[in-house]
Amino acid sequence: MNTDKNNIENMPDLSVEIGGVRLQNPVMTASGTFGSGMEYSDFVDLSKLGAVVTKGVSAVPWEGNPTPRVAETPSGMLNAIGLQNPGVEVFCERDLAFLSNYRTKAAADAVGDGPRVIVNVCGHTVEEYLEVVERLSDEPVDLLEINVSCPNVKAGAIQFGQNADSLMDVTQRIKRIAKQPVIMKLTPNVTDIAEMARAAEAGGADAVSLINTLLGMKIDVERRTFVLANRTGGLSGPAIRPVAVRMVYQAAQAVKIPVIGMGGIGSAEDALEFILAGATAVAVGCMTFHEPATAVSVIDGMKDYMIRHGIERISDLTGAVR
Amino acid sequence: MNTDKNNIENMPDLSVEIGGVRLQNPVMTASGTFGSGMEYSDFVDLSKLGAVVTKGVSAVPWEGNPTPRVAETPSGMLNAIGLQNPGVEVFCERDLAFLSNYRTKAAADAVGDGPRVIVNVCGHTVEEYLEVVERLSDEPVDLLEINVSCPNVKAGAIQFGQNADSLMDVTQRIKRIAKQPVIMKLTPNVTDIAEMARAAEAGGADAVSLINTLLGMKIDVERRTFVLANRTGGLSGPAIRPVAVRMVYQAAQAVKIPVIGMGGIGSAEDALEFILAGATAVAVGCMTFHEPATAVSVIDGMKDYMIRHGIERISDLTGAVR
Amino acid sequence: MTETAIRKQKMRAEVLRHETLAPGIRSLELRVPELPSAARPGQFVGVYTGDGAMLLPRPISICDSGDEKELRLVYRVAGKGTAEIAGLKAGEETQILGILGNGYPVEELKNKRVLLLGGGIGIPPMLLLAKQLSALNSGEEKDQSPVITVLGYRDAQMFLREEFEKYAQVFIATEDGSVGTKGNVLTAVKQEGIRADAICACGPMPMLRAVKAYAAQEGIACYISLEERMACGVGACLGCVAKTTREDEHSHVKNTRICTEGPVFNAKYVDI
Amino acid sequence: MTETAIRKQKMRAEVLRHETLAPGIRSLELRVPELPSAARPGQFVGVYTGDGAMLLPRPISICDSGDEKELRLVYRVAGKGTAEIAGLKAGEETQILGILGNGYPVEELKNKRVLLLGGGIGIPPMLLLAKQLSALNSGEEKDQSPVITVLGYRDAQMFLREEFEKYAQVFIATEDGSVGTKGNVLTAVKQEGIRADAICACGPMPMLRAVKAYAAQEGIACYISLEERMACGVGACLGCVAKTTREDEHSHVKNTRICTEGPVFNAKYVDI
Ligand SMILES: Cc1cc2nc3c(=O)[nH]c(=O)nc-3n(C[C@H](O)[C@H](O)[C@H](O)COP(=O)(O)OP(=O)(O)OC[C@H]3O[C@@H](n4cnc5c(N)ncnc54)[C@H](O)[C@@H]3O)c2cc1C
Ligand SMILES: Cc1cc2nc3c(=O)[nH]c(=O)nc-3n(C[C@H](O)[C@H](O)[C@H](O)COP(=O)(O)OP(=O)(O)OC[C@H]3O[C@@H](n4cnc5c(N)ncnc54)[C@H](O)[C@@H]3O)c2cc1C
Ligand SMILES: Cc1cc2nc3c(=O)[nH]c(=O)nc-3n(C[C@H](O)[C@H](O)[C@H](O)COP(=O)(O)O)c2cc1C
Ligand SMILES: Cc1cc2nc3c(=O)[nH]c(=O)nc-3n(C[C@H](O)[C@H](O)[C@H](O)COP(=O)(O)O)c2cc1C
Ligand code: FES
Ligand code: FES
Repeated sequence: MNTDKNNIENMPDLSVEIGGVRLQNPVMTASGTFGSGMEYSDFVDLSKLGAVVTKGVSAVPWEGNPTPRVAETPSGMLNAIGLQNPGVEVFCERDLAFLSNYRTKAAADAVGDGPRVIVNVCGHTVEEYLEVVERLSDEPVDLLEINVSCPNVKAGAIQFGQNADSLMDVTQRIKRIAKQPVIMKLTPNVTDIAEMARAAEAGGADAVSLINTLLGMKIDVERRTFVLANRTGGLSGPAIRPVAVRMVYQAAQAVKIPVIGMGGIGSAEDALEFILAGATAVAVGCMTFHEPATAVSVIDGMKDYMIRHGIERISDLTGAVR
Repeated sequence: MNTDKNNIENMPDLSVEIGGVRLQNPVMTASGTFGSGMEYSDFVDLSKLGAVVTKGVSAVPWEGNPTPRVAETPSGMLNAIGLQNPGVEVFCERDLAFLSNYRTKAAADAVGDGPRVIVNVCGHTVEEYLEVVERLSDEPVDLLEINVSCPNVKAGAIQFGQNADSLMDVTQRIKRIAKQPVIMKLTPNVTDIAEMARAAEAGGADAVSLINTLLGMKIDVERRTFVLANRTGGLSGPAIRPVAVRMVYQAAQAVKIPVIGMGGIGSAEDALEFILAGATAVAVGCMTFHEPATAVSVIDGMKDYMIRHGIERISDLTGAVR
Repeated sequence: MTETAIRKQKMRAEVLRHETLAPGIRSLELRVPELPSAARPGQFVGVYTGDGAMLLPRPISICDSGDEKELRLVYRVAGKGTAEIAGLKAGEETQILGILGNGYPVEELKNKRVLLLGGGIGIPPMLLLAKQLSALNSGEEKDQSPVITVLGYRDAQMFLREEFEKYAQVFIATEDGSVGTKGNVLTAVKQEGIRADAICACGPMPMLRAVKAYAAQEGIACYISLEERMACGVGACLGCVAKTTREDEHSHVKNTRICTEGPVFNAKYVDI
Repeated sequence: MTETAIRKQKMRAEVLRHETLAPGIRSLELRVPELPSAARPGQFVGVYTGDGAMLLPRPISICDSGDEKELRLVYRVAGKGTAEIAGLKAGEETQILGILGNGYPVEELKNKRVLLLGGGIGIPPMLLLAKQLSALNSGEEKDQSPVITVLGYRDAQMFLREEFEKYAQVFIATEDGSVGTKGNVLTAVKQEGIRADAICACGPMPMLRAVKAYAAQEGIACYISLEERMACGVGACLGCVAKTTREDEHSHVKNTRICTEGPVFNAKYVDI
């Protein structure tokens, strides 16, 4: 018992596997809240993360929405960035190059796997998604996350994620050409999340991630206007965590592929809620804005929890509450 | 101009009309958060309210769910009461009798209309709803609110509210026998709230109210259990306000009947968000637990706002932001 | 309806003293200018945190109540809310809701030989009860029927013990045996051969179940204070029910509201 | 990657002084033990509220920066967050994120005749700029090219005025004409016939638009500080963009991040 405990203390096993890719720990950054890692590399040691998930990338540069694009709400925030991004070409040259350094370095220093690189992909049409997926084929990318759930882009996008048939279809078409394993990112703005998770699985997805933001709105009563130029925006943060945990639980009950959970994670305790509900990995989103070191402290706190509770492998906790 | 302003200061008109019933102001209590008014009559003067909406009432007594039934979440709470209630007979004898006093007294004192009485109705089957609606026909009840959206009762209930066809059907059948105007209370746990609002309108509803709670879950990571005995519960409070405002906006755009808005209202400013988004009236829910006088201070703050902005009728603000 | 009907409210309370009694156990003394009535033992207040993300009041029993609208609460730092409350400093203000709940039937217990059992953080409400019972019992009965208290702690980190000794005969039980009887309050009762006409108890659920069974077996009256997650604290939300052995007046099902019909119940009417 | 790469963090800051300068205008002096670098004028910090319901830092410009890791912020109580911050007392702690943004190009402005225009709550960042420019300009140039400041207030409720007089020649404009020129800062510039080689401005958008147009017309360099709702404050969320007149390096669309590429921009490159 004592030796066991010592082993755990030396190194509880935080690694997890998604679509055949091993992550050194289950903690990622949520797409759109961490840039491509560069901005926060002044604040945190990226090499500690399980994975960096990039901001959504499209085939050509996207302008995004007019400002104001963000608004604070009780224990949360709204955003309507509109997927501004410089397009996949610039992304590969600049952002992927930056992220690859961490992998190369981690390998060279033999300090572990380093952070996996997950690219979040967006598009207005299936063809646009396919273009990006194809372009990324031979890039140093470990996993693809397909954003069929952004509530802030008028044409397409979220509609794929709100209908089971089209979700299955887009998943199939992407899987057909993707070189990397594919994570489908689901929207919570649906009646039945389990149905959507099953559709993604049926389409061949290697994993699902959820939740993207809940569609919300804020009105400035003094000026009598919408606070966001886009009128509606996506709600994220601790405010939505109970909804996210519930959906992760429902999705995990519905499918066999791994579930990546997110929505308001700000501490190891929050992250463990998702894992116990059925998530294999988790992502930290807008709480990084509240505390840039959130993802790292989630990892540290998880380690402490495992030691305290005598848990050897984090994967033993996945879905442990049912 | 000056005289205008004075008029407004003397009495900005807060009255609104729903299903032909005039409310002295647009502020109600949300079902299930105010008992039948009795409990909070020690804290606030009920006669100031636009309406008291009672806890859901069923044909026979309901036990509700096991405890724990409530949990706090960031800027919100989960509940899984499970519609415990003493049944419509006891309700009529005790709770309606209590509430009627306020109407009688208001009439006698000629101090205004007093609070309207809105009874929230629940059932497992359409027949159970109909039984309650029928029983209330000749009781001192101004409006009926039909809860087809409670997420905490296993059988029936929410399923009516998550499918447009059955929502229209149940609305029609209730309308056929109801003596009082009918408000259909909608669930936010749907892909398209506008579709649901239209279904209620098509079924003949006199108004819709929204939102009921968002389905959520909380896990106790130390004990590795669900916090609520029912596993899932309904999320309410300021956390969900941005979702509620958005849905009220979408519903109001979709139908011509009045919309009653609720979800996290804690101040006049919050309430005005809903009105500007398209609500004719609003309800204060769990923020009453935070401050029992919330509903009254919402009314007072609304009056101040109208005076400050030179607004004569509150109904002029309904849907003013578009 | 006129304003005169309003008898309860969310109230400002000024912090007079705030100190640590034992590790994680804090004593908070408040002056509440608008206190609506005198506190009965077993009643509680809802304490609000200053944090906007935490909406619900924390139910905390009244441990003592002095003159001049003063209340004392003794609480354990259990989670985020009590941790926030623990940061209050003397001179600062907080807000409370109350006074809530029913309390122990002090009048009925007058001149009876009453045994008070407090386990862990169930100890604080027993102090006001011991004080009032002791004040109530007149000269002779006081000696013949002293208030007897058994306090159960985990270990030697005790709190409030000396204060009980002012009003009651005090026995101690500790889980680790470091002070008094090794075991729980009932172990002490049995070991010391304590006899009583009535029991008043507050503590963790396993203790309350054992106390209920013991009282039933001895055939004596038993009043226990129950705990449950609360939202409103005033009987409106039906969040805090306990199962009863008979249909109660309010619910017409076998559920009773701990915040309103309780938190103190005659043990024989609750199904715990 | 090693820990040495970490150059920024959310930092503890101790409140040294906190006072009211004018109605609704507060001056907050902080000691920041871990301050990563000296502050440049125009840079800002994110100030966190103590309230768990408010997640985002409030961007506030650095008004002054002393030795020993001290920062001074002057802010208007505008909403819930600043109201919460306004309650901080000397001796208490708060948290800030920073130092953020680029700041005014002080080196480029050395020995130029620089006109500083501050409107309303745009005045505070001009103070550190006036101070640094004044310190930078050497003997002779100092007299020939004084730092000229025009401060625009709503009415006679002025703030920071005396402090500017230590470093700059100061003109005042008030909307109601109660002090100095009646009108805005540009009315004063024109009325006083002030001429300069460069303008640095901060204030409300209509003022900045007018200043940009004026500088273009006069053919002089113009640096303005922009404001936008921010979430991250560090360039990661793309919440705070301004339209640019050309595609910028980072976005590859005509959007630039105010928190990172700004908040200070050469007026000719932003489309306001
Ligand atoms: C009638 C009554 C009297 C009480 N008297 C005392 C007392 O005198 N001293 C004392 O230390 N404690 C007392 N408690 C328990 C006390 O209410 C909880 O320890 C406290 O609410 C924990 O709050 P938290 O925010 O620190 O914990 P968290 O776990 O962060 O709280 C989350 C939510 O759960 C609720 N909660 C958590 N634990 C409990 C619990 N045991 N009972 C009820 N609600 C809980 C909180 O109120 C809050 O709404 C009493 C409880 C009740 C019902
Ligand atoms: C680079 C920069 C520098 C600034 N410097 C100063 C300064 O030195 N002194 C000063 O008084 N004010 C300054 N402001 C404005 C200040 O940030 C806002 O007044 C403040 O955020 C309002 O917060 P609140 O919580 O009181 O208002 P609320 O309206 O309750 O805030 C809600 C949300 O909106 C944001 N917000 C509201 N108004 C603004 C605004 N005008 N600009 C940006 N975000 C806003 C808040 O940060 C918060 O996230 C600056 C803004 C920026 C962008
Ligand atoms: C500012 C912002 C930008 C986002 N951009 C994207 C995006 O580009 N692609 C995507 O799939 N999700 C995006 N999201 C959603 C997040 O990845 C995440 O799913 C959501 O915010 C919930 O997590 P959180 O509550 O921890 O923030 C964005 C969220 C925020 C707050
Ligand atoms: C404790 C509790 C009990 C509730 N019971 C009912 C109910 O019986 N019938 C119903 O239609 N809605 C019920 N609701 C939902 C509320 O009426 C309201 O729609 C929801 O809480 C959103 O408003 P809020 O955020 O202001 O609380 C209940 C909510 C709470 C918190
Ligand atoms: S806490 Fe609401 S009824 Fe007891
Ligand atoms: S605030 Fe996030 S990019 Fe500027």
